[in-house]
Amino acid sequence: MSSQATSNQATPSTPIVRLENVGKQYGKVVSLKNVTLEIGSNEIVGLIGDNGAGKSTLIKVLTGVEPPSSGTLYVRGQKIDAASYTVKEAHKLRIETVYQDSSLGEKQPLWRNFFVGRPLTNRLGFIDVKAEKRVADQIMRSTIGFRGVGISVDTPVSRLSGGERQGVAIGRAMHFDSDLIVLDEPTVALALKEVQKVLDFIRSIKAGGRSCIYIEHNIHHVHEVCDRLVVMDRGEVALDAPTSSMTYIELTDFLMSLHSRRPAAGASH
Amino acid sequence: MSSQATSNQATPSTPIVRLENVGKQYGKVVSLKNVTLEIGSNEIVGLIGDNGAGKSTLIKVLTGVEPPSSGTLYVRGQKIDAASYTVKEAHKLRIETVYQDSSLGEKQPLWRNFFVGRPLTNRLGFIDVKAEKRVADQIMRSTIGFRGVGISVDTPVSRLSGGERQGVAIGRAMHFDSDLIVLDEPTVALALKEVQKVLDFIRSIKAGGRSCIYIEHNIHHVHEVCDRLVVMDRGEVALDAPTSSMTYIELTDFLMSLHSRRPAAGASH
Amino acid sequence: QEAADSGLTMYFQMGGNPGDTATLARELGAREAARILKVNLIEQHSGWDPQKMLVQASEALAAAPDAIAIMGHPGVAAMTPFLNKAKEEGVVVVLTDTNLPGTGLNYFGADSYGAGRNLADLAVKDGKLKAGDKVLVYGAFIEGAAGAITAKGTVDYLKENGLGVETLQWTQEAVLDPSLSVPVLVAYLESNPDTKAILVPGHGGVTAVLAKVLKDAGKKPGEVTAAGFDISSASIQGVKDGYITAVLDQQPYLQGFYGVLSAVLQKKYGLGNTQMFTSTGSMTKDNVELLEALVKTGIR
Amino acid sequence: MAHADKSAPSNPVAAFFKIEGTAIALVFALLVILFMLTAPRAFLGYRVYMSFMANVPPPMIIALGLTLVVVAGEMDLSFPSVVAFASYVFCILYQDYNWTWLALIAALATGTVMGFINGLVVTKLGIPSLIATLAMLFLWGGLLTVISNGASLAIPQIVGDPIQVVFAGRLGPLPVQFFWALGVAVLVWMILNRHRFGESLLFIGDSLKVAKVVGIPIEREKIKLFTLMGLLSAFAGVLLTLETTTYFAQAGMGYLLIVVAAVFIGGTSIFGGSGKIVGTVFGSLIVAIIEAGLVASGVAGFWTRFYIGLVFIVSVTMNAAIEDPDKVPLLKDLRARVKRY
Amino acid sequence: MAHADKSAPSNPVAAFFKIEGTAIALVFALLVILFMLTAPRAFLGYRVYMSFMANVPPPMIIALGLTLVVVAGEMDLSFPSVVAFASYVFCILYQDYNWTWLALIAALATGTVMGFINGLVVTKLGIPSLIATLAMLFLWGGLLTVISNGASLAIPQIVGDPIQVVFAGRLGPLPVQFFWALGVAVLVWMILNRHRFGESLLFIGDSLKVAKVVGIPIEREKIKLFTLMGLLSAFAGVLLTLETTTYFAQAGMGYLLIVVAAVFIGGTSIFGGSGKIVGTVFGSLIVAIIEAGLVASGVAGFWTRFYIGLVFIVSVTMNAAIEDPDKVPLLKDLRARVKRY
Ligand SMILES: Nc1ncnc2c1ncn2[C@@H]1O[C@H](COP(=O)(O)OP(=O)(O)OP(=O)(O)O)[C@@H](O)[C@H]1O
Ligand SMILES: Nc1ncnc2c1ncn2[C@@H]1O[C@H](COP(=O)(O)OP(=O)(O)OP(=O)(O)O)[C@@H](O)[C@H]1O
Ligand SMILES: [Mg+2]
Ligand SMILES: [Mg+2]
Repeated sequence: MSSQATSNQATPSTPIVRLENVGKQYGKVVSLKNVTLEIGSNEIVGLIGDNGAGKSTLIKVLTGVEPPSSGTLYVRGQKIDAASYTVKEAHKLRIETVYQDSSLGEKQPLWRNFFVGRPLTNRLGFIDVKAEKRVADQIMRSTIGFRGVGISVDTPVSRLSGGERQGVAIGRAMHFDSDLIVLDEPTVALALKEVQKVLDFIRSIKAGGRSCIYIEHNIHHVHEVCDRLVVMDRGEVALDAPTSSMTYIELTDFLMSLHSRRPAAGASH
Repeated sequence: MSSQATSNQATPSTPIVRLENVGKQYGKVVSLKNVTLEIGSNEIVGLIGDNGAGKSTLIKVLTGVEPPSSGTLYVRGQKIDAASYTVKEAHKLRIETVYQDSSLGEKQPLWRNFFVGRPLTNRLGFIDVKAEKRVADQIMRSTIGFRGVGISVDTPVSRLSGGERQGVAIGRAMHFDSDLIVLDEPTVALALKEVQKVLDFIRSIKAGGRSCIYIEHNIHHVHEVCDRLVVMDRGEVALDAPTSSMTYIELTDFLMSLHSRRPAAGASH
Repeated sequence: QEAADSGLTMYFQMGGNPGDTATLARELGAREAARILKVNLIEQHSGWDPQKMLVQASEALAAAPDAIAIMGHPGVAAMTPFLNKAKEEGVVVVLTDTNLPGTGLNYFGADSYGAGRNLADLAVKDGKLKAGDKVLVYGAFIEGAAGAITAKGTVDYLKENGLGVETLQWTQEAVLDPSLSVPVLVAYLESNPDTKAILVPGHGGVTAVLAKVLKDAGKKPGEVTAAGFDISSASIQGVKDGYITAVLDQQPYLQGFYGVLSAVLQKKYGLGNTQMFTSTGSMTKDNVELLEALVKTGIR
Repeated sequence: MAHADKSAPSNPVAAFFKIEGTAIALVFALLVILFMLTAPRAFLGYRVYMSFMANVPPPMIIALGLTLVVVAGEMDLSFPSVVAFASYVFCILYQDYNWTWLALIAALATGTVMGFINGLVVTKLGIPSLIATLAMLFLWGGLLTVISNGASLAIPQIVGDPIQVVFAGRLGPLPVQFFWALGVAVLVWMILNRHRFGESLLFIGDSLKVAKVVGIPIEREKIKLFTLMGLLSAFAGVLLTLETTTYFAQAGMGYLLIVVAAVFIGGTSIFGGSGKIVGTVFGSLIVAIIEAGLVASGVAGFWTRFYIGLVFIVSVTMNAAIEDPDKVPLLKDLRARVKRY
Repeated sequence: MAHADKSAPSNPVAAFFKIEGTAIALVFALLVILFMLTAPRAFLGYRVYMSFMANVPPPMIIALGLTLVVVAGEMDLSFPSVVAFASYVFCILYQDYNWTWLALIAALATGTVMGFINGLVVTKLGIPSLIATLAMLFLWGGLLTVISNGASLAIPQIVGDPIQVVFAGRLGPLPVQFFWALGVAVLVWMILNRHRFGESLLFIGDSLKVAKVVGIPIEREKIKLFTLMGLLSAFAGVLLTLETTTYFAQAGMGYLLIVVAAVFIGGTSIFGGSGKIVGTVFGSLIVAIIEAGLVASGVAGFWTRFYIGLVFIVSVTMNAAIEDPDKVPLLKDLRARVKRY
């Protein structure tokens, strides 16, 4: 089904990441099936599809949260050893992610959540708390959403509203400037103005010559900012095409028609 | 600031719920300030506002999750004792809620999550597991989103995708047919088609003569299905008006202008 | 010669935990006898829990051995059903450490009650205590607990002789880690400066820290009489330094050794109804040097 | 929507071991077989098993109660004192006042009230249950020594009394109390898996926030939970007394580590939100059999504790590995590596 | 965006008790004052305090380590055996081979290796740490008996040796080991609150899922954690040996409940994700002082244990109430009711 079955290692700039026949199985459940996909440099790829289509799973495999059950992963042309590939490794390879499920420590203050995994430390590993707080405060006030007096960088995450949490996660991604930024439904729970900021951020990624994978159910937004669209359906890539090849209406129709074209295989269980 | 300062107990049909000067404070943080609001019978009220405006807090007070710090709560004209008001109480008063933070037990199977708090039991309190599974399965397949073979009613919630979880929460609200249904960002994480189903559901609430509070950041959706709009800003009600009194554009402009009109009070802390 | 080729199987209740101070010598004695007499020795440990002693006795019986050595902590009433069954099945039962009066079983151990009295007697004589002097007895006063009978003996003797007795129940934690009792006893001595003696009926570890207690409480050697049980390296030092007046010894090695021996003799030749108090001796300044060597080997 | 993989072999053996308790039952069976080989004299006879069946019920019943407590994300360390208290009340009323069934009721009531008070301390004072019940262990234990003056009691005359026959008699060679314990196990299983109370516990243990939001009366359910735990501990205390016909002041203290071990060897997660009743039943049996088995196998005295530890670790690991090899990271790594090369 | 309420009185007393450890320090101070009143002879003198300072360090150091373990949502019950093992290694090397500083290093290394192995068992076999370390408690304990042949050792000759002076000597009347314990407390505080390792532990205890997703090497950090716990337990064992100049086979076993109590009285949550180092320091002191205080106050024999339980409950409740009265549901209800009527 994937439209990119042939390898294109011949292209001048090697893609940032490349998945080759990646499958992921949880026990009996197959979440990804033979996915081949690559993200080139300086492109914004929209990843869309039904609930449970496997989008988040794909991201998890890509960023080292879950090992794939089969297939291979390349980052900048280098084959990655699945056994030793972790989120830390992905960070080193300059891949930054905002996950769909909360990735914030509920009981920890905001500033820790901002820098966890990559704290500002001295040579002995002691954290420069002041610097971390300062930077976190700056980002939170200047970019995503905290203007009020109720919240400070010392507030534990459990006390934040849904949107405020999402703001922290995105602020983090904005700060650690990376080559590939993966956003899994980043605008969820955000108010109008903040959503605009996220879209602006995505545009700035493009402008900065970096790449982004953007997962979103709001087709409108996707169509607005993405260069390329990848539609997932039941663990497979159903479409992989440049945004310019489809109008918003065509895309919507394609998505709506997906299941009538491909009836659910064997609902009996 | 609230446009409903005067009591309107004189109206022929008593409102389903009425908040009077309700305040809510978490330590030093004031999340709600003197909120007076009522929800009449058979109306769909859209609750909008910035991140951290206090929408979810309002819902929590209304549905017995958190006691208010001050003010009074009436359900169908009856004053409610804050000390003994709980979610169970709210259920009895026929108020049903989909909360913004997950309200699903991660390790529990889907069918338990569906009926928890209100299981189908015999006189001794033993649960009719078969009946619960059957009903849960039916709802999940016929209304919100499970068509695949990967998931059954025995699947624990921790294995569901983000959208699938939201589906369970909404399915639950659909099943326990109540007089007032409160939806706190119900379309979050849902795919295109499922969002439509939620909007249809809200319309069916109206058609069925019941009421609904609908919190949503997508102004488009709110404007589409709501009878009345309530805008919250920093814990207060900034606007309470019928939808018909404002166009979509006017509403957006109003929201955008909120903060320039009311500069953040004392950012120093 | 015949007895040496016994080939008997014997379950043996050793008491606390494998290798702990109050248990070790009994284990070594029993093993030594088992080696000589070719007995298949099976060791049980109860952590001094009378409940567990009962359970283990019934488990031992279930395995149908030739002989079983038990301890008397659970008391006659609780042990009777077991004893009856053992008799029915012709299993030899031997008692060590704590007696079950009236059962007529082979018994090897101290006369616990008498040993307690003995301790008090030694303390009174060596410490030159007079009627009216305040004496602290730090021990077990809960029936069925290890050392309870001994403690009773000590208290009774002191009362009979008109001394002022104060009792202090030791905690489970202090029994395991005697250093925990140091601040408690120091606090007691500070609060009761008129205390003339501290007696510890039945615990080697606590006896061993007595010197430390007195030092921490600012007492000079001999200022407060201290006496206890079970010779150990530390209590030897205490005696040498003059802090500890006397240490009684139960010679549990003998309990183990004779326990096995008597079982063999009874099984083979029907020689029963032996009762033996394994020691009435004590360690004082006079014989401390002599005992020191033996202690290091774990035999005393 | 995900697919069920048609090609994945739906292994019937693997499926069998997904049934609650089958894996741990296998571990137990292997252990028994091992001891049959190493200590045939004891383990090929039936009497050793009768001895277990007589002595396992009290700790097993407590462990069943504790499983529910752990499911709710709580702990109870006060049970030894409750066991002793109930045992004392039963003994003294039987001995001094000739009560029989009433003594039983009084003992159970005592435990129930103690559990209820534990529940109040945990919920009303908001003290975490681990430290609260540790404190109550001391408090109740101290109170009991004061009341009983540290004395032990013996009631040998109770043998043959109907109450003793019903609760601790013998059906042929079979100790009746074992059937009571199994009865409690069935009941507790039903409560956890089929009753609304059990469902409340599952959600409370899963997440307090969720439990609150779905309308579970958390405080009340927790009080009920500790009360039930008190009742079960008291019942265990009475069974213990009926079997040994004695009350010891330290009764129950020896159960502390054993019961905790039984629950967790049974596979119940310490993090709450799920519990394995069948696992606890076999966990109790495993804990009981290990020491006796090692001793009977002639393991030299000093080594016993070492092997107990080892068998614990092997049992828990095997239980997990039989259910799903991927639960054991070592095996998972190995499998992944084998697959790769 | 929420407002900070201008009218809310920013109570300086309340603010003071929000500082880590002030509330529990107050509880401790109240306890000392109480005992000064009930047992003036003992508690107005300095000797009792010197005795505490000499004997508290070992359990306090273990409790500090255990606090880190609990922060990470884990448990370690194997420390008594590690204490004993280190104590044995130190004693035997000192006595038989005349090692001094090397004996110290060997003892610490032993504990470190034991902790490392505990960590491997927990992470590689995936056994929940509570049951894994309970098993290791037996396993290590058994191994030690085998190796030591059960003997106890005494090294009175060590008094005056530089190593004894440095670790367990007296500065005037002040026991040096207390300063070592305080040093460890500072170090552990720094690790937890200022070091990246501590941050990892906080997130691991908060949510394993989150820890994984933010790139914390969970397995490695856990192994480091148990290794550190082993090292600290071993250090405690050496201090104990230097103070008592003896080794007993059961050394450390008495610390099991005490150390657990100290950590939780200190206010560290059993649910992981946060820990109070200062709380643990005072928790250890409170646990140590209670019994001595009661005994010196002349509390009659069997009541001691009852009061220990009671003081535990009162301390924990007071600690919570001083920090924030709303943490105690009973007080919260009362306040709400008073407000209403
Ligand atoms: N840990 C797991 N165990 C078992 N099944 C899982 C697990 N995680 C995900 N799945 C299943 O894999 C499928 C894909 O899930 P995934 O989260 O990738 O979907 P998604 O495309 O991100 O959906 P959504 O838009 O709802 O977030 C789902 O059907 C889900 O039930
Ligand atoms: N438990 C709590 N403790 C302290 N502050 C809280 C707590 N819950 C909420 N708040 C604060 O109250 C304010 C209002 O939160 P609320 O969740 O009601 O916002 P919201 O309008 O639902 O926002 P969003 O659109 O982001 O969901 C926020 O600033 C939040 O930080
Ligand atoms: Mg997703
Ligand atoms: Mg909200």
